[in-house]
Amino acid sequence: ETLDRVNSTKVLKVATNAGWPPQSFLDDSNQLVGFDIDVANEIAKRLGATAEFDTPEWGVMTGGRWGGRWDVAVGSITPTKPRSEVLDFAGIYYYTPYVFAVHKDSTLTDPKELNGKRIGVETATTSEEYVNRSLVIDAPGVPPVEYWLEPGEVKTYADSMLPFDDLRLGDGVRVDAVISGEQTVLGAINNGYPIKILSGEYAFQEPLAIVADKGDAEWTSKLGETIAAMKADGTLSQLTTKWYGKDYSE
Amino acid sequence: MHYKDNIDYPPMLTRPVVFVPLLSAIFAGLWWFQSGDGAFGRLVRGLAPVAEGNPLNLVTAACVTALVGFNIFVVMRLPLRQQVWLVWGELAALILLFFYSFDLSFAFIQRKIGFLITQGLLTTLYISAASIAIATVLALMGAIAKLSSNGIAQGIAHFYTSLFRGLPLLMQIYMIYLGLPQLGYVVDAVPTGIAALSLCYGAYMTEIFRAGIESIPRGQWEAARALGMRPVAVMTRIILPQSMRVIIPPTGNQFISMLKDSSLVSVVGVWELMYLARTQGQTEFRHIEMMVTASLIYWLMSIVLELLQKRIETHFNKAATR
Amino acid sequence: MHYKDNIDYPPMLTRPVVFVPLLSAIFAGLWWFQSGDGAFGRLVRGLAPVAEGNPLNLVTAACVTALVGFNIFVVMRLPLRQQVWLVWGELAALILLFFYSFDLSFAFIQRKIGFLITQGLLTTLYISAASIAIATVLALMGAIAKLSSNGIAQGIAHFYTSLFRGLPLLMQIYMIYLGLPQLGYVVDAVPTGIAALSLCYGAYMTEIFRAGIESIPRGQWEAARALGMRPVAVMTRIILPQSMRVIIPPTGNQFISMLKDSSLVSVVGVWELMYLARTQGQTEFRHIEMMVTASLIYWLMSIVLELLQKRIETHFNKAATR
Amino acid sequence: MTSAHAAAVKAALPAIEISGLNKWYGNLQVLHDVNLSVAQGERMVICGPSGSGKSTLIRTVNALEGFQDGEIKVAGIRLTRDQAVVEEIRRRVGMVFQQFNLFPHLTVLENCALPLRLVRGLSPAEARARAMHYLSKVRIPEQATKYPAQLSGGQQQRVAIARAVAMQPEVMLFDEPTSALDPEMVKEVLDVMVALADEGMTMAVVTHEMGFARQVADRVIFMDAGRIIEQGPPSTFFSAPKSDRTRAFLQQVLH
Amino acid sequence: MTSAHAAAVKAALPAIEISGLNKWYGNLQVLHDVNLSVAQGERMVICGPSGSGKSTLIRTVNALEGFQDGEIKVAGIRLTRDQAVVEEIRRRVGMVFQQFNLFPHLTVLENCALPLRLVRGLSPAEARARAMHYLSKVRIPEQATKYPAQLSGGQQQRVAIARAVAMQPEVMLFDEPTSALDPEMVKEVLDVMVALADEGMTMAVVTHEMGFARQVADRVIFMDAGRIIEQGPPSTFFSAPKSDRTRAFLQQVLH
Ligand SMILES: Nc1ncnc2c1ncn2[C@@H]1O[C@H](COP(=O)(O)OP(=O)(O)OP(=O)(O)O)[C@@H](O)[C@H]1O
Ligand SMILES: Nc1ncnc2c1ncn2[C@@H]1O[C@H](COP(=O)(O)OP(=O)(O)OP(=O)(O)O)[C@@H](O)[C@H]1O
Ligand SMILES: [Mg+2]
Ligand SMILES: [Mg+2]
Repeated sequence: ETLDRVNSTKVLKVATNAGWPPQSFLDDSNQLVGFDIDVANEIAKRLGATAEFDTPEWGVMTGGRWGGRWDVAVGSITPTKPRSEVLDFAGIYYYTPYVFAVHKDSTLTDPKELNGKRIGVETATTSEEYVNRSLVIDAPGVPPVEYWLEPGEVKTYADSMLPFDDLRLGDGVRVDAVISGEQTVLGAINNGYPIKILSGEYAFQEPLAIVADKGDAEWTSKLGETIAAMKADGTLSQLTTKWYGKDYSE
Repeated sequence: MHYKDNIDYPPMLTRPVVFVPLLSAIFAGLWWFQSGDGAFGRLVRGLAPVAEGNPLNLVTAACVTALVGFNIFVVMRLPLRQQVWLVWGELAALILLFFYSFDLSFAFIQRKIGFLITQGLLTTLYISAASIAIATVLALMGAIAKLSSNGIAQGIAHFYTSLFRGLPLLMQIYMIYLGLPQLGYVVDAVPTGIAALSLCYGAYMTEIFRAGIESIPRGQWEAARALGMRPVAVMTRIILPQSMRVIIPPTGNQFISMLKDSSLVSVVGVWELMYLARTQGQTEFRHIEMMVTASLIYWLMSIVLELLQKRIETHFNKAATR
Repeated sequence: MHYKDNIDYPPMLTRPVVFVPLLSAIFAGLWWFQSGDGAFGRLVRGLAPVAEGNPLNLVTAACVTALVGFNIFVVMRLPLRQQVWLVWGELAALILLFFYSFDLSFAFIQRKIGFLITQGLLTTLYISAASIAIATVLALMGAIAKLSSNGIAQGIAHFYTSLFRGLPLLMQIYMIYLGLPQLGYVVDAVPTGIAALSLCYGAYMTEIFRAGIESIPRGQWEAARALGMRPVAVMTRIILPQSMRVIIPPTGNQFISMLKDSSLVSVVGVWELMYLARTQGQTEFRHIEMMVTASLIYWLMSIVLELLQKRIETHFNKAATR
Repeated sequence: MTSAHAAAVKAALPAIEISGLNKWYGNLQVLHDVNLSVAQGERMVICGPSGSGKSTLIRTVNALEGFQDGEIKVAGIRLTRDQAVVEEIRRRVGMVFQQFNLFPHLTVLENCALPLRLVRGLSPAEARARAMHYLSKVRIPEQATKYPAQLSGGQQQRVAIARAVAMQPEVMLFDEPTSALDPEMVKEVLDVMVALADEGMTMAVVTHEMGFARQVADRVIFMDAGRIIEQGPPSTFFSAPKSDRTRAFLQQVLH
Repeated sequence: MTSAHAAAVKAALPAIEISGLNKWYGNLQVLHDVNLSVAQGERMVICGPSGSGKSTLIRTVNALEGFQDGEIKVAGIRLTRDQAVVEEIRRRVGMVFQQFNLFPHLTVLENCALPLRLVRGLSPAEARARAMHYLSKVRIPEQATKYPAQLSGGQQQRVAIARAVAMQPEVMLFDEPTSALDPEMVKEVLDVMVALADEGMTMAVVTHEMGFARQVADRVIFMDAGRIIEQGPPSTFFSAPKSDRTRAFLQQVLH
């Protein structure tokens, strides 16, 4: 049905975010731009339609039961087992490495030294599940997550910026380290936050998928084909390089 | 009726001028909005299979209208108190049915509700209760300062209500949690939450208390002062008890709304009810379940507050003026 | 003083019994909390370099205390109105200084503020104004229903206030935005927001209106009815105008708080002020800048509402009872 | 009482007819089997000790108080709890309250003019003119733009009288209309009332002004503890009271 | 007036001394150069037409109204805007208001007992006992547990009197204390007041009860338009009024 509608109206209704550089954000002329936006536009193009964007809250977007408001969500959503009960994952389109960020003055050099320290994470994200050892990624071809971290205390925030703000107060004032996506941490550093990434291995690699509402198998597989094609002809690799400076498509 | 008039108004809904247009409006509305495609339609189709299309809309509209009419007919035959409770109950049942229609996973709710209550509800209650107590004290001080003849006290009180009503509560939390450390004072999450909530609600309640105090006729103050009572005694024994009738309902509003605004302190990592509901729901993509559960818990809490409010109001109304 | 007493109370702060303990408390407090390490300390160190450690705390505390004392001394010499405004202004300056101390990037604010206002502020104002209007109508109907002798109307009104005060506003938005589609009716984001805000605030305001109406002595109703006036005329010409004195301050509260609660509609993707501030801030890790900017805009809006409230109050107070 | 007046009084239907009226507040019975008939154009004075039920009695006539038992008819209309009936009776019956019950948010002039506009359908200008006319009659035209809270007690009472009388009802109920007035003003206000009476208005006046009762009333009613103890024309009532209770009451009246 | 009483009146410091008092409401002058001295134990009656400034005058004595010009002394203490002075004067001066101003949220008994506890420091039992004593004096002990809204007008007025008198102040100001009372009750309340006067309490009574003025007052003051027009002992005041205005006023008094 969805496919028919997209074909007839030539409009692809996309749910995404507006505050996540470089995936999707408002540029200085207040237009939505970013990696997710480019991907969505590309998908629309390949379906012979134009993309129309809407920015519902994360919880609304990822809660399913869209009531036909959106055809697809291109919002860097991680495919996990419980999520697959309410949404259909059409395909993985890139991966994000997660890193440990510490204050500039921190004497720590190795992630392993974080055992017993206070770790800050944003609530209801894969980083929180990672520290709680409950992260189960439901995607083929992704290596299982290795858990070695034993945090002394986990501080959770219902806001993505607050962990960094607490870290910025000084080494060990409120937290010792923050787990977050590499791009987010680099963004913070670029904007003058006095923090650094602990070099060494990534905490884990997070696959990100394009999502459709549950129940329209034909549409999901059509989306899946489109993504596979975009991956195969290098479009995705080109787009990740454009926005992230690295090829995150593998 | 608050103002009894020694008139038995004919029950509105039994007058044809009222109920014919009312039921027609319901019927037309249902038809117009194609109720056949909605939940009512599905219900009707479930009960008596009908052909698709327009007739379904018609039948649905007719059924629902008839049901409403019959219900009014039955309710009107009861004494007043029972009418109120019955209508209340019917509507509550409808809402619960509405929630039920979301196709919720009760297993999931059952699994999580214990934690919601032991951790979330308790934190919410603890933070709200502390904030309510402090806010009331602040409000009383603020109101008296605003009505005083001391310019500095008035200035501070006006600034206080202006700032803390004007800034978003979230900003106040940030100011205390992130701003004070800039000045050299690090505050923990829970004290931050209580401080922000108290300051914010204290500002709102200052205005309520002020209006309540001002609503008492000047003669009361004069009589008490002329009898030789001290200003503080006049305030606490004569003016405030009388102004309670006016103060309590909007204060009840504030208490009820504080229950829910206390959820904002979760941004700094306090695990209160709403936060747990959201996170527990999000991790397993069951946030509708968790939202509904949390909402019902909030509703229960506010019903308790409402009943409390009613009792206190009755107490202060016992001598209502003639 | 609201209750004028024909007493010139000696200005509190010039009595030694008050100001000696007050200033001592400020001094002790500052010392105790090691103000030397904080912003004040930095300020003092900037002005006059002193040795590190305890003396700095002492000097800081002494300086600040002296400043406060001097300020009180100066302010007390002014007429009352000027006292109020001066104190207000000083405190506002302090708060702005506090915001300034966050080391904000004004270039960034300048770049974004235009869009915040043209898109965000307008949306916020539009949604709030629509909701305020609808909520007021709902509240009036609710209050009259609650005070009526009609059991069904009472039941519905009681249920309405109970449910919509009891459920978190977020849940109400979800119910309309996600729940109604389950029943077959898809509603857009902005109508959802307006509907939820109106219903929720209408419920709170119902209680305020009810209390206001009940606060008018029965004699007023009797006199108007005995003169032959119809119930509707009595309500609109006699009772409501008098109850405005009691209704306006808590209603002002609600309007001011609605400005900020309207930000909740951003969950369904409406780009109002707070949403834009948050997302714009996140994009460049300048969310403190955006929060402060948005907060100041909200504050300005509520100051406008406050002044409006004051004018309306003055209007209805012109005949204050003796 | 001129005999022509007396004849007119007899002729018509009674303006107020009360029979077998009983009223309780909780357990306290405040009206005991009251029977009373007031003829059209009659001037009736009700007196009696404080708390004897005088206010309660006249407040039942225009349905401001309910009652448990008995019957009241006003101009032949039986008072029920039906809305149309009550509205009709309230249009015909005016009342001056013991506590004045002025509208504090309206000026003196508006207090009088608003009901004229809303109930009698006068234009704003007509209403103001008629209001001013009656304010002049009670000697406070110069207070017209003040608010009730800015008036002295006696001035407030006069506004209350002007407001009720300006409605030109068939029946007027006065509840101690001169209590806050000085003797001089009492005289003037009573003169206004007499003028009304001469226009044929029926009046029931609760008052302690025995002078007024003696000079103007067609009939005096004495109440005690919720009962009508004695009634009669002032001539016989004052000179030859039948009951001991009345005699005791009248003896206490200071001169 | 017994001559012993008159001697006592003369002996002491004046209880109230008012000189050169002027008061305006906005542009309206309501008190014109009022000079008045009330001796200790004196019983003074103030009368005059409605709106002449009687209430305003006695309300200035215990600082309920401010004034722009002049001087007031109570028991030798000069009334200033100083807190201690005002509190002291209010402890010595009691007042019965024209509008009663009962506390609607307290029962009749509590209305009387609460100020006794808070101001006179009586124990709850003592306060209740004394309150009941004065409620009996005004003949409403049986209404003690009711709320003011449940009383008739006259009953409310008697509560107001009991409440003020129970405080046993040195000076009592009465503002039309019998306006809502029937003649019988007027007599009783006036008897209570006379008993107080005989105990040496100074009284200033605004009243239209010329009978009371004649029988009990040591002096009668006549006010008009904010001025004291005439004053004197009742004997000469009533029989030989000096000014035309007074004469006109007294002529209107109905008998
Ligand atoms: N707040 C006020 N503003 C303006 N004028 C006022 C105010 N209070 C009283 N007045 C005026 O002052 C005058 C004197 O009032 P006051 O109450 O002293 O009269 P009074 O002699 O007690 O009359 P009454 O016997 O009717 O009680 C009146 O003309 C009244 O209208
Ligand atoms: N709401 C009430 N509840 C209980 N008792 C009441 C109520 N209202 C009046 N009463 C009692 O009813 C009796 C009659 O009251 P009413 O006001 O009719 O007296 P009245 O004759 O008008 O007296 P007055 O001359 O003092 O005004 C009084 O004893 C009073 O205490
Ligand atoms: Mg009465
Ligand atoms: Mg007066």
